[in-house]
Amino acid sequence: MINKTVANVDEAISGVDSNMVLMFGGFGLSGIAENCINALSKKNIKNLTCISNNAGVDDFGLGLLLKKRQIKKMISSYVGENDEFERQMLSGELEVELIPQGTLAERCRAGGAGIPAFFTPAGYGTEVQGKKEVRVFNKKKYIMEHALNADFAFVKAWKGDTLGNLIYKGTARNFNPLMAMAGKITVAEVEHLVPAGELDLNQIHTPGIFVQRIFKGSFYEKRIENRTITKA
Amino acid sequence: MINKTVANVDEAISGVDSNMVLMFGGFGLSGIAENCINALSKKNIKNLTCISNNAGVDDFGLGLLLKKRQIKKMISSYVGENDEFERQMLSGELEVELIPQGTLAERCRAGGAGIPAFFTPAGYGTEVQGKKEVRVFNKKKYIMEHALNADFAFVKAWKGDTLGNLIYKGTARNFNPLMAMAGKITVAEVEHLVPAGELDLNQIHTPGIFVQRIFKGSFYEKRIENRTITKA
Amino acid sequence: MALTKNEIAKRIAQELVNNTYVNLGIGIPTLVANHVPSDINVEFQSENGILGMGPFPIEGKEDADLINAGKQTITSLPGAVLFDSAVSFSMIRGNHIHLSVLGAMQVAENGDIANWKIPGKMVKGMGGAMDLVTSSNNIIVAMTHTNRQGQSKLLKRCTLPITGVSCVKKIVTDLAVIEVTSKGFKLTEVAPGVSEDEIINSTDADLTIDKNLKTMVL
Amino acid sequence: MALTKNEIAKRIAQELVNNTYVNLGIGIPTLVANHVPSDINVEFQSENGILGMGPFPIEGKEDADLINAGKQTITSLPGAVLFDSAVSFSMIRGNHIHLSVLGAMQVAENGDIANWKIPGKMVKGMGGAMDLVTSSNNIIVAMTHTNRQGQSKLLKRCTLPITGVSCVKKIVTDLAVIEVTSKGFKLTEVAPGVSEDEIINSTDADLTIDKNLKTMVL
Repeated sequence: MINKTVANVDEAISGVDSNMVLMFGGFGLSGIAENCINALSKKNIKNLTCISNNAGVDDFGLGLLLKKRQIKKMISSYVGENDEFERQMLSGELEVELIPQGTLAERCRAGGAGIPAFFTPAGYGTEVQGKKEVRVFNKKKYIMEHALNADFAFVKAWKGDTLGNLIYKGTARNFNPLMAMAGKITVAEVEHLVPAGELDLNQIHTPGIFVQRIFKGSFYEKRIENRTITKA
Repeated sequence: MINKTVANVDEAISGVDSNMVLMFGGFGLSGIAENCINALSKKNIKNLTCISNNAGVDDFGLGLLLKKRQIKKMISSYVGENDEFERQMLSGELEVELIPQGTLAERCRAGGAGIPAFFTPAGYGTEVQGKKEVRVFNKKKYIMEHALNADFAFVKAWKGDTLGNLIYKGTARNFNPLMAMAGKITVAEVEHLVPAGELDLNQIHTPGIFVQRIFKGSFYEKRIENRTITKA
Repeated sequence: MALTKNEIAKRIAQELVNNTYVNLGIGIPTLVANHVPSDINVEFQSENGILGMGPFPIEGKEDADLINAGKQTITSLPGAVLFDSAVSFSMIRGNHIHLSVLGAMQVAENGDIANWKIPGKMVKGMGGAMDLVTSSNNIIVAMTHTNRQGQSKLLKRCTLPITGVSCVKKIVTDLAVIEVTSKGFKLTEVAPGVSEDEIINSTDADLTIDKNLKTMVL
Repeated sequence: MALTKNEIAKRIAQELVNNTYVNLGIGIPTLVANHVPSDINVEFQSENGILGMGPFPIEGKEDADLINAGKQTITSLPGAVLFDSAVSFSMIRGNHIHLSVLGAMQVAENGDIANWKIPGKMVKGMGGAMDLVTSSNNIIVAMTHTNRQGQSKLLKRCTLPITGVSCVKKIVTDLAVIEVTSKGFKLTEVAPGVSEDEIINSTDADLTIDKNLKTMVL
């Protein structure tokens, strides 16, 4: 049986180099590949293009790579709540491409699905439109968007098996299944790694074919960005 | 709580009329909406455009509608194994649009996802290309395909809840989740109907938002088209 | 007197239609969930991947793996369902979501909305707003009538970069309910104790006064 | 002597690469699964929605809800996964499937393939074949060298409507293994007991003879 297991995070990120395009799953701090991000922030690589819905916070998530100036360009939909990010962007040190969240999701899926381009209404008539092709279908205006792919995609799942099959938990699923499809090499870190055959084949969110490397993360801080409670 | 339950198949198919565009989930005879198809074949409607990967067999599945000449046009990827179909097609009584299976799946998904058109390599340079727009991305040639939608989509799931959330079984999933997205009115028939809240929210294949009507089918023949066994 | 944020949310809750799916944006819109009339069934979507969103958890039950688009910890209701971001925006772009309630920095009389960027000052990104405003058939804006500098947020033309073109159908502010029509803004309701003149003075665009102008009932 | 269908499948099984994902078409290609070398790990996809397809079930265990693209009852192996048709063809179009083995009615020397239609006679449809042939980096055709009328299925140009353009990389027939190169067909292996001349006579296109021409080892 095919076995995608790697021994540890270092093996998981081996081959990642400067100037590469990297994708990171997660929404805010939820469902991010904490182990991979930490290890990448310690690696001597720079000029990265990072595709991620958000950019972490100052001392967690992609904020760690920002602080070390490893990122040349961010492609995201929302980058608030990160002072260092704002500073680098306003000073021009960091290149930022902001795109609508649904467009980001669909572009990653398209990249994984062999669809080079598609039309979406999101962004029509706004700065996002830029020089993109505009087209009318059924009297509504759409812009053409291209697929996104990455040299490496880093995703985080709740459970995974040695074949790379993944199950996410809660809303930590978000962009992970889409970026898993779009990475030339997709690295999955999981909380629970089980032998192939232990997961119910009818309940797998990401088929293992999309995953090249898998390992059990050694820690999960799972920081909560905005703790809100109902008073009992 | 929103309740999509209808009492029976007659209520489920109410409003279906002549000249409408209908989608039917299923691959071969696996995962087809047996109860709805049977009831539609008894209804006085004709000139239907049916979108379905296959066209059933002579006395089962969409073959029932064909036999009664209710179908004006079929949009499918594979229509073998059906003598009546072949006869009507060759005599010109039935209009047939054959499209690649992946394109069919993607066009239905696009219809449900608000993507009016996309590019695919499938069919480039073949009869399928026809007058479709050709475009080169990364030195590869693609053709533009449009979204498909339907007045009614008929899907069949294994389990469903009163909110319309669906779980399929085995390879009976196939086109069902995609057509569920693309129907103006999506009718789901299920083997097991449970109250909302009984299904695991992390294991649902079709979110109930895509389903307008749901009911428990009163019978499932589940005919096997090609019984193959390994001799013990 | 001008409405509180909660009162704006309460007024918007009157717009909810039975058996529909609704997306609530960050800020005032989120509060709408607290005011759903008892005879109305709606399901709330959060675009990061849940339908059937419930209230905030009780203390100790917060789960980092269960948040809304505002990154707040939430709970799920019976019948809820989880999905990825591509499926989530399929619901949105595909018009399966019936109503979106969003905050805004500016709304123009043609229905343009600006709520994602102040050039040179604030660039947080549009998140899912551009998908939401181009997709739902019903876009309601919840906002204060004027900004902190006292400037009208209802304008002839947006001066900030827009989020979407001609998409807003209705605006509920702390002063009024205003419909966006083919002829521009139409004032349909005033907040209790707020005069027509105060609304006119706070609005940098023309207003048609509805012949059935009412005072809001909260 | 010409190979049997099973022998064609056995020869194709030698093309399997360790740790890869493979799609087998209907007919001879399906038989390849019976000849996987013991030191090779491959996962078989069936485009109707399963990866990790296993052998046919034993009698009494057939399940109408578990079939392959040929509508045959199948089983699943440990580690298998189920998915919908859009995800399935994402695997195919997205080049996640490494090898596709298909049957064909005709293959041209430029790699064109025809396997879905005989105008006026047989119109069953292309199924997933058009997606498969434009997508996988490695397309191998399994077929008899000639049709029932004795006509060559290897041609300068396909006369039947094609399924895909310049996509076939290799052809394994009952007589030979032939590679499709930028200069046309190259004969690399002959079936045991089959002469070069017999292959040349059965091929309606030019053939380059590989300087290392071998007899197939089965």
